[in-house]
Amino acid sequence: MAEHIVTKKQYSYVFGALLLLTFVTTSVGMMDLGRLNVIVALVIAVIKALLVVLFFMHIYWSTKLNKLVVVAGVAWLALLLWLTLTDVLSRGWLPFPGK
Amino acid sequence: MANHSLALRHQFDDVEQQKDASTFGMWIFLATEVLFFGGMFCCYTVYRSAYPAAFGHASNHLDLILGAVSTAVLIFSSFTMACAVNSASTGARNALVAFLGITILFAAAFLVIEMSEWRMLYKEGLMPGFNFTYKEFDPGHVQLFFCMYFAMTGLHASHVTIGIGILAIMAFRAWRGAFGPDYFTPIEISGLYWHFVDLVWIFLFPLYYLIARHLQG
Amino acid sequence: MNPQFQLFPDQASATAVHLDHLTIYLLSIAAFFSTLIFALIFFFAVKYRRRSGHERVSEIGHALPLEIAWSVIPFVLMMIMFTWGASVFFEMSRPPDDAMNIYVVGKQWMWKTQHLEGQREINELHVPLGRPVRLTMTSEDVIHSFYMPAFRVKFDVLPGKYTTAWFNPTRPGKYHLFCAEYCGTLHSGMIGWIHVMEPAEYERWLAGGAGGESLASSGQKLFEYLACANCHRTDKPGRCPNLTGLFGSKVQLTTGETVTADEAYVRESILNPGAKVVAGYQNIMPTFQGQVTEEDLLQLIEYVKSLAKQPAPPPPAPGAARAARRAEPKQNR
Amino acid sequence: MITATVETRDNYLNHEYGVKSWLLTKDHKRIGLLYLAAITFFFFLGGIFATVIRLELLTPPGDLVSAQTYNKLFTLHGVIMVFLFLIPSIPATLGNFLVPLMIGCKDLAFPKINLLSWYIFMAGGACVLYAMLQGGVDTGWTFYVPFSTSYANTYVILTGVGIFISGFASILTGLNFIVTIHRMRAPGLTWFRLPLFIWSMYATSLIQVLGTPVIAVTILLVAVERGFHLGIFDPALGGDPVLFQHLFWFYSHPAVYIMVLPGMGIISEIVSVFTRKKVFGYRFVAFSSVAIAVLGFLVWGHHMFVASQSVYASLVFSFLSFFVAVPSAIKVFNWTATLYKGSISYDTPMLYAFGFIGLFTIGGLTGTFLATLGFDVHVTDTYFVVAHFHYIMVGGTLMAYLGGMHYWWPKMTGRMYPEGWAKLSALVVFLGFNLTFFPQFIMGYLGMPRRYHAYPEEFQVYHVLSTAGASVLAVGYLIPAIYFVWSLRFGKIAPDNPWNASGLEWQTTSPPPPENFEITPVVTYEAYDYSILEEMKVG
Repeated sequence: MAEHIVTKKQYSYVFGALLLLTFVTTSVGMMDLGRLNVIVALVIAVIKALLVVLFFMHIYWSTKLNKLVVVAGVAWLALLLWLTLTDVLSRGWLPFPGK
Repeated sequence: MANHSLALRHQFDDVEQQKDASTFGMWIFLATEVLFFGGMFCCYTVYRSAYPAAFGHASNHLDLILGAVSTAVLIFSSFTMACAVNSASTGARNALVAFLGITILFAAAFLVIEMSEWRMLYKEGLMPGFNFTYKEFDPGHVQLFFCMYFAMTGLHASHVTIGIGILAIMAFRAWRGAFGPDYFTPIEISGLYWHFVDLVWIFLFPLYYLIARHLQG
Repeated sequence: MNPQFQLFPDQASATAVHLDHLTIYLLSIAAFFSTLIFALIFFFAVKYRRRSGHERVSEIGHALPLEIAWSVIPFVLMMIMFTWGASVFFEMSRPPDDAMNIYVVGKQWMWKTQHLEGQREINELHVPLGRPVRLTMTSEDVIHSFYMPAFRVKFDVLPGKYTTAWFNPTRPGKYHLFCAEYCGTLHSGMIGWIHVMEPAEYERWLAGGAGGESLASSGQKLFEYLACANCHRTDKPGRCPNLTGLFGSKVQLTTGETVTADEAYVRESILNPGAKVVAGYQNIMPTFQGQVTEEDLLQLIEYVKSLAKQPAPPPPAPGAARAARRAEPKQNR
Repeated sequence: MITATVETRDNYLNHEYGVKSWLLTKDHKRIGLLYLAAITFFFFLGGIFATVIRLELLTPPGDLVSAQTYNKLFTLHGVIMVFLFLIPSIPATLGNFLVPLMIGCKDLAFPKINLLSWYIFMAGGACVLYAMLQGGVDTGWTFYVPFSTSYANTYVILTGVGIFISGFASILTGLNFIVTIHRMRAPGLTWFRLPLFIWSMYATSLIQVLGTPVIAVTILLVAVERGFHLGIFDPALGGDPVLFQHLFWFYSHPAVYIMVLPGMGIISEIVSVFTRKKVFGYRFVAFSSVAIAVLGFLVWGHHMFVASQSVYASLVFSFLSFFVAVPSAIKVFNWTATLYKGSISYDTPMLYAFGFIGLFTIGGLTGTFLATLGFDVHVTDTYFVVAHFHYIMVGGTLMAYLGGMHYWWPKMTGRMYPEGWAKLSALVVFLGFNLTFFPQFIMGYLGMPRRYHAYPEEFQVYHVLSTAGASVLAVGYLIPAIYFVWSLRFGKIAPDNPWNASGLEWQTTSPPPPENFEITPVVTYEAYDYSILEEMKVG
């Protein structure tokens, strides 16, 4: 694996983007947009996370194996949330026991 | 070559394999960390979906500006950490030490901000288990919010503290000249850890400070 | 009814019979496959045993049709298990509408049961033969599990919420009641008896008890004693919602959400009134946490339920109006 | 570079001497033995608890020990057997010893972390032991809230901390294995030339790495809630005890596969060697390990059918549970097919393998019973479940572990065990096991709840049978413990390859040198290719 060297200039672009996104998400957070608040905040958080993972953490230039590990970590977290919510959100859908 | 064999441990065939293995191992550890925080994120999601109004009320007791500032501070420390890795890869020893120093400084600043937030909440009687006197809207579920808040930010803060320790050791080693352009894996791995700490906060910030504010109904 | 030694448990309900049919299917699948595997292993082990150090083997790497066959056939048989098991589970989960209600409160380490007619029992439950019984259960402390092997009924009893189980006894007799979820020191002492009685005998038993007062009327007394009626008025608009016709209806909250007024809702509204405030009302009700026991709560709920059977008066607020229009019980599920 | 000569037989055991050389070793083989010593201790400790439990249950009333003591006994039996014996059992001992040998490298990728994991494990174990000496814990190994957080008045936090700590040992071991298997295979050793034991260790490590952190954080939350009365799972505040169960079983169901997958790997090795054949359907067996590891994460809710989980979630979990049965069935059928037209010898490891396949079949089939919704309602939390998981964990994992210990004992110690005694003990273990646990299936269907200190009289017959079986089983476990120790001094000197096996671990000396191989092996053939041995002799 050839080591990819990222310059400080490239890092500073990423940093600028992160700072901007933090500012945007905070400003949006002060407004009441109803359901949109959650969506905007989470989408921005995911974008920020992607920036950090891809560039600060070099996954963009990394081996497939390392990419796979990242995907696995996120996938397993999704699994935990998804199947737990399967239960929590569907309680009381019918007058069955278990509400 | 002599330089290599110093850093090469016996179980590996060559430096490349060793470096690869170390980074790969660190990524697996970070996947573990994702799941470690994941258990708490799961609790948060369940309670947030069950008691949105109480979470909205509780969320308004957090200082949004303080949260945003601490986010920026942590992101900056992540940036300087990335620069430190860059300096290490080019063999700029002084820059490496300096960037590590700045990273540690901002990590500490983050902790100071967070502790001041905690102190404020303690004084307001919003710290379950120590001083919880909140009696307004739906105190039970508001208490749940703060339980999760302190559990998650507490776990995160402990990671920040450990990170400061690791970075201090790295800075010391870098100052002693342990790293060069052909051997800086420990710096890179510590960097990965530090960015992960940043990542967690990138999610904690919106979950606690932003998305529930307007839910109070 | 409880001989010293059994190979198969008593079947005292229709569900038990249905479950046992499923069991027979499961056992035959298991018997078939384990016999197959054991026989093959035994046969191969004998036939292909190593003889005098002579190692002659035929290499067969794999056979795709075989692999597919022994993946697909068990899977199909298991899907039958799944479907059959699910249908029995649905039967267990859905109490019939005409089931008689009995309340169960578990605490370390006893079962307290209450009949609607007011009879209370500890570690015992008398039920009439041939009538479905729905158990509404909660716990005062830790998780318990209400388990009656003869009826194949088990459901966990949790603090802070109501769970339901039901059974329809088809054979008179005395059957075991166990706590099946570990609950502390005397877990194994948290056992009792279910008495299934002929209906006439059951009526006599009901009449003979010291109770005399129905759960709903105990609830009404409590309602007055706790001064609930000062705000929750039935004669004219009060500061709090009128509870007549409430139970089973949809309630609109200040947050805009709509919830069904079921047992859990009533319980929460007594213990944590601020959590779900009805639209058009202020959050002024004090909590009754610590003032009422789980049994008191059940009496209050039963009283609120009894109010649902009365016609609703003119609504005091728009939210409540919508609720009242749908006030006939149990239609909005 | 150390150039060991064959004459002096420099090996990892005599390379260095002294306590320090063991406690500071970074050699995976020595660390494997350190783990072996530790888990053997925990196994017999857990066994003592089991013995007292079985003696108590000989008679219906609770007359031997008090109810509180009984509860502590089964809790400690569970905690020690699950967290301090079964989970580290095969991976940390045989896995540690064999993974580098089998893939032809000098050591694991991170030897220091490997040693660290042993110390972490010992620290966790010490915490649990300290809690035990202080007075024990009585929550059951499942730590269900709110009992564990608010009602138990025993040493919950201390035990929880012990489990939390030992979890990290498990994570680090898994991490080490994954990196090693990915990065350090000998030249030519492609994925599909790997022994199936490596595949199963890889799958196991996946679970350790992705599952363990969740239980760690769950136990942490329980400890924090108990310590500071926060109310995270407290129903009085609206907290959800069922949420705890979700988090708990997210790890603890896959943990069953941490226990049994390595066992399956061992059985694949043994079945192949003692039939002189390649494992039938190698790729199916290999992929089924990974499939079990992944699918195992999708089924945890089948522990909660009556726990007031929603009906829909129960349906989903029940449905998914049956998918795990497919790869398990594939394994059993493939092992059986491997016997076909083989040249089968009845050495002790093979006897254990036969035992494993039979008992795992029963354990697995009753597992599908428990995934069946309606059936589970009746038997969950009864002795049926107890019998089922003992068939998997004791009948499966422990049989495989003992089989593996016999199979690799010559490699580990350079000595042979006494074959006659070993065969006898295999037979005793098999009979004792079935006598102990088969009656529990019937007892469970009759309705005998688990974790009962006293019980109604009609169950006594089954309990007596079970206790009788347990005493036979105890004898079966003591015999190997004695002759293994005996063989260290008096056993026959083992040849390098006593079973004529083709794995890389058999191509080095018994016991192996500190660096495992004098020359890094180059692999040009598939696993279990016994014709290669003939060529080697000729060559």
